[in-house]
Amino acid sequence: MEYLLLIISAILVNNFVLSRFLGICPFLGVSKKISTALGMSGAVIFVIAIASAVTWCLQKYLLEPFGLEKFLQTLSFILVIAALVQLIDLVMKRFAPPLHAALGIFLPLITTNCAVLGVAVLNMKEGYGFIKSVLFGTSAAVGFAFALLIFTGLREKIERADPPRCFRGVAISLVTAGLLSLAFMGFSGLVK
Amino acid sequence: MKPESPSDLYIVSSSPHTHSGESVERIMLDVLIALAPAFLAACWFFRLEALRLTFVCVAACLLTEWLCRKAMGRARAISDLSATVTGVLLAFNLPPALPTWMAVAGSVFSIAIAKQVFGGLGYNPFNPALAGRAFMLISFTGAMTTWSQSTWLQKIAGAGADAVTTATPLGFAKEALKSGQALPVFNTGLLSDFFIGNMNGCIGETSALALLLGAAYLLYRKVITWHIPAAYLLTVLAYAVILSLASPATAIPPLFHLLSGGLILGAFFMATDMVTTPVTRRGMLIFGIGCGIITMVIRTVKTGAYPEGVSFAILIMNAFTPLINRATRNRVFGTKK
Amino acid sequence: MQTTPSPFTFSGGIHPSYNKELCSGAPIRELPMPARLVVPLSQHLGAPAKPLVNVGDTVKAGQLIAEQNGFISAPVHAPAGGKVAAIEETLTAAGRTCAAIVIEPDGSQEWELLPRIADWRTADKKDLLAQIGAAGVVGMGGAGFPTRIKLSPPADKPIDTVILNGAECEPYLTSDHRMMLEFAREIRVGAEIIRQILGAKSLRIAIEDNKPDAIAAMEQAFQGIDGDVAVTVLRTSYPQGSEKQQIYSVTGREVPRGGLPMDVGCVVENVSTAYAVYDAVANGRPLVRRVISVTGDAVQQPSNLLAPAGTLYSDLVAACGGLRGKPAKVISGGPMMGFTVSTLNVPTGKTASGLLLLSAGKISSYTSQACISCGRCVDACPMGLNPSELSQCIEADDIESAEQIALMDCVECGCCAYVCPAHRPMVHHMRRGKALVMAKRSAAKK
Amino acid sequence: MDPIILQSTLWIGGIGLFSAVALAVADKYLSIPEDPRVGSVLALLPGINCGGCGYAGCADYARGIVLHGAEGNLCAPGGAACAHAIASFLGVAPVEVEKRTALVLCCGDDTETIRRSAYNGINECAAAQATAGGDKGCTYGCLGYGTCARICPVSAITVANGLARVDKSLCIACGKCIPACPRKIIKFVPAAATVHVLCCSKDKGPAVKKVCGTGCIACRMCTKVADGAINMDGFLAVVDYSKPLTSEKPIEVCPTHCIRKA
Repeated sequence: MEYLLLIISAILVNNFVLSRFLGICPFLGVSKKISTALGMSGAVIFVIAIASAVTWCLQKYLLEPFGLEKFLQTLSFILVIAALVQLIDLVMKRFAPPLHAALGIFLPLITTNCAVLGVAVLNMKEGYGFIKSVLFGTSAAVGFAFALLIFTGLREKIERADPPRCFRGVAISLVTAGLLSLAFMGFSGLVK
Repeated sequence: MKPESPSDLYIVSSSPHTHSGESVERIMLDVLIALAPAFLAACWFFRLEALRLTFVCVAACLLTEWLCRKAMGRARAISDLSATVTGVLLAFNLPPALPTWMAVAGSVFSIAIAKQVFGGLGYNPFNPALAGRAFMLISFTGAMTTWSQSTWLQKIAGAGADAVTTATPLGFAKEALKSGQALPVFNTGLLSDFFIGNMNGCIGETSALALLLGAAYLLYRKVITWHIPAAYLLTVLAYAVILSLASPATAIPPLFHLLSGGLILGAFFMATDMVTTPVTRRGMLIFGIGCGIITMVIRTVKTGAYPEGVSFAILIMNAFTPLINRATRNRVFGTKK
Repeated sequence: MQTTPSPFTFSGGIHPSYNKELCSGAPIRELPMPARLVVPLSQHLGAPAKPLVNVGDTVKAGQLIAEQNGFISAPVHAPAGGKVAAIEETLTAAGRTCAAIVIEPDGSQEWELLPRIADWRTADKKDLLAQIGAAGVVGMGGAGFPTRIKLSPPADKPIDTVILNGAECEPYLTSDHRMMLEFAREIRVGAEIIRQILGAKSLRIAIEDNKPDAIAAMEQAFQGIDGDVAVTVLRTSYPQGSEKQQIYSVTGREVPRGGLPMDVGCVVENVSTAYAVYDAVANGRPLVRRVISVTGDAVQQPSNLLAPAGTLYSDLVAACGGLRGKPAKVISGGPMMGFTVSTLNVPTGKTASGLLLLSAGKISSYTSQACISCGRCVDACPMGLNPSELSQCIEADDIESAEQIALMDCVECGCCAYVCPAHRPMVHHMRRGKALVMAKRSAAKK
Repeated sequence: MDPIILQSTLWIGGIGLFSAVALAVADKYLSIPEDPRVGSVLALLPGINCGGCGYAGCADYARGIVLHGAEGNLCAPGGAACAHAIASFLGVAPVEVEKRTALVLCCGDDTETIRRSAYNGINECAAAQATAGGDKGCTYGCLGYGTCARICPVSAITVANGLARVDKSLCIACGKCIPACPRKIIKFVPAAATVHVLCCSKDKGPAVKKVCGTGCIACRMCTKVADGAINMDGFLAVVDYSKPLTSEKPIEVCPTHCIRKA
């Protein structure tokens, strides 16, 4: 039950994009087509799940024993995540070139996706154990994918809309994201 | 020098050359006609407050629409009556004592942000009236949840219940749920009060009777189909029945769920807004079921911030509409069954 | 021989006001020979015919004046005896230009006919097909596909059912209706010839239930016929006359996507085509004239006229007592799928079943309003498409997405535009989208 | 030194070194080589992805040049400078490019021409053309619904008064407008040429006069003063751009003013 609540909380109530406002860059960047959104979602879930595990180990077995977690956490997390994304980039380029071509520059963007670092840091802050960390990370990523997918659907609709010139492009996307976030306020308080 | 042109030119266009005669204006007019009974009921129960809010919202919506179109340099807008419908629906979703300026702010948000920035009617992904209400609920939480005195609670809570008489039935139920108190008994007399509309709530949502009259008209005129309202109401009913079977002591009676809050108004008038809901019959059913589940989750989960979830449920399902449309395409003739 | 209601009903469709009473009671009248016939060389689907006569030649009625040019093509014959006055470009009803042979009839009644095949029951299939081809018979329901080709499907596509299309689901038009009433016996013979050529087991005569007199006439005409023959009464609903929908209504079979009726063992022929087949085989007369309904509220006396191919629309209108008031739209064909023309100076052809003149009060105009996603077009589309989404994709020049959601399956029946409360030019969008897809495909081929 | 600083440095350095080695190993076994020249050529292209060269964007064209031996002078926006740069990079002799511009060969705007029907449909030329052959009285001239203007990547085409015009100074000669025009009246002309016959009507004079006040009526006046640079193609005067024509005489003699400077 506790795990279930954790999952629901991460996906719906405290959605990374819609209520924590993390990972906005890929959220706006890769939401033009369902196919690329799905690819990005897969990549993010994969990266975050692995990053949660790796950063947890890093924290527990390297930083904490040596008392470095206070000031080296962010630095080392970023370093590890960056290396990890590069690795995935290479693997994808080799084994899934169409996906790699579709994700284009957005794959390296995961490196700087604050959602990844956010998950890692939140895991430590909440003091989750290994399983919980990975679970939370994965659900947060699923929440990101969920929001990304909904938003892509909307985005396809508003791509065909006819906003005034000054609102075209990113502006109207941000307005839509805001309204989406407004709608998801309805879930507030359901789970802590 | 320009040659002389023939005196009368034939119109050339693509086929077909005949039309059913339906128009957007007519659809909006039908919605307004269908909202009339609820408006009369609102005027009866809330007197001048209902008149004031409806007038203010409609006027503000029309003015905003006109200004937006003007600013964008685009033609025709207010004559399609869609802004009027938005104004009426928004007003119907407001508590009676709400200050005028807040109603104006909500109307401006509805029309300007939720509709015209997308290019106007047809392009908006979210129901403008509901987006406006959600915006107000979050911005003016206090005012949006302050209800005038009503006698309905005294019937169940006794004369000494002054402290809680300023709540909607759902708000009351949620408080009871949170504090773990047993719910008072809802007798049939009370439910008939609910049905007629003699309870606290937003001005247009209280009278199920008047709303159902209007809904019948919309169904008769084929402006809406039964799919979304039926799926929505039946899901709520089923959810409520399951809850009351699971824990008979604390659950709210299913009929109470159906008749209280904005459910009837939402199911027939907001969840059926054409622009923001799916186009296929199967999609409509999914939409209705989704609305029902989200509504009940928001209403019945103890820790939830809001006692009523209709607006949020429909807004959230609005967001799913493009995906539902995509997932429920009809089978193309000549492809595998 | 029996009469049965159609066992199946296609999904979607609409019920427009039919207005058939304007001329359904008007018997077929032969048009007085016009002073000038502009005979287009492209009255069929496929390559235009190649002219065989020169300006100044004298031709007899029925004489071959332009020969079939390629496999998918059809010959053109002189509709009347007279002098070839010119060979020039003309505007066709469909809005294209094509070469036409202008004949000035001299009033001679002498016909140059093909040799008759009186004993067609014993005749060889090849000879019958050759006769039909030589007579220039094409599908008279609208598309004008050469009948010769339609009646010779490849051996691996056996035909078990011939459907005689007498649905005439287009509002206003009554030419097929009158044909069924006045030429029932001839249509029966034509149908029997078609059945014999195809070796089909079953023959169905499909008629909408709003034409009880035509049903009765066909029942009577087909009395005593051998084999599995039935009049199938269709529910009145547009587009029952559309090939794919009709096959489904009659047999319950769905023509596969991108396929042809022969893929499900069916051939659909219009009743007027059956008459033309009869005329070609039994009388040796090539297809040079047809019945055309001249109707609408902007013509004095709506009529069904037997007019030679190449008659100008202005002559047809004159034969109906002229215009009544000012027509806002002149439509070649019916109101659902017909083409508007910009002038009455346009010739008829083998496929034109109607000329519709409507005043401003009877037509609707299109707007550029946004789609309000009411979903009525989705319910109305007989092909199961989502016209709302399609039109929006095309409007946004997103042709790729439109193609993905089955744009090319659209049959342009017009149901979506008919029901659209925003008065969007749906069919126009579809046509534009299809043209763009075709352009893209042919570019990709290169 | 505070041991913590040393420790931190070592740790971060260690993690970095480990990652670096892992990545290097992965790169060795996983990466796919790409011809580095593609990137270099891509850098020489303008990068506006107009597709005028016939390839799907600049990157595709760069690949075409390097890997499939495509000509280096296909980029119209880049012009001669770009062609030279690519040629010198690849070490081949540059192929000369003549600067061209698109031109709408029609000058019959709404004040000069009539319509033959009242068009009610989508605001797009091909769609209008497909509806009863277009609503313009002249069956050759510009319909004025602006399909070319919408497709132009640099907004060099504007439609005013029912007639499209190309702004020579903006045109990058990408050629997108040419197939977009359903009446095929947009053509490439040398950018240096100044005198043009702005009419495409092959109809005889009287037929032209019935629908347009400024169409070519085949009077042949221009051919007499153009030193062979204007010839008749049936009933239409056509400029032969391979011959020099700088004299403005044809403009002066044309009675319907369809020969204009552009």
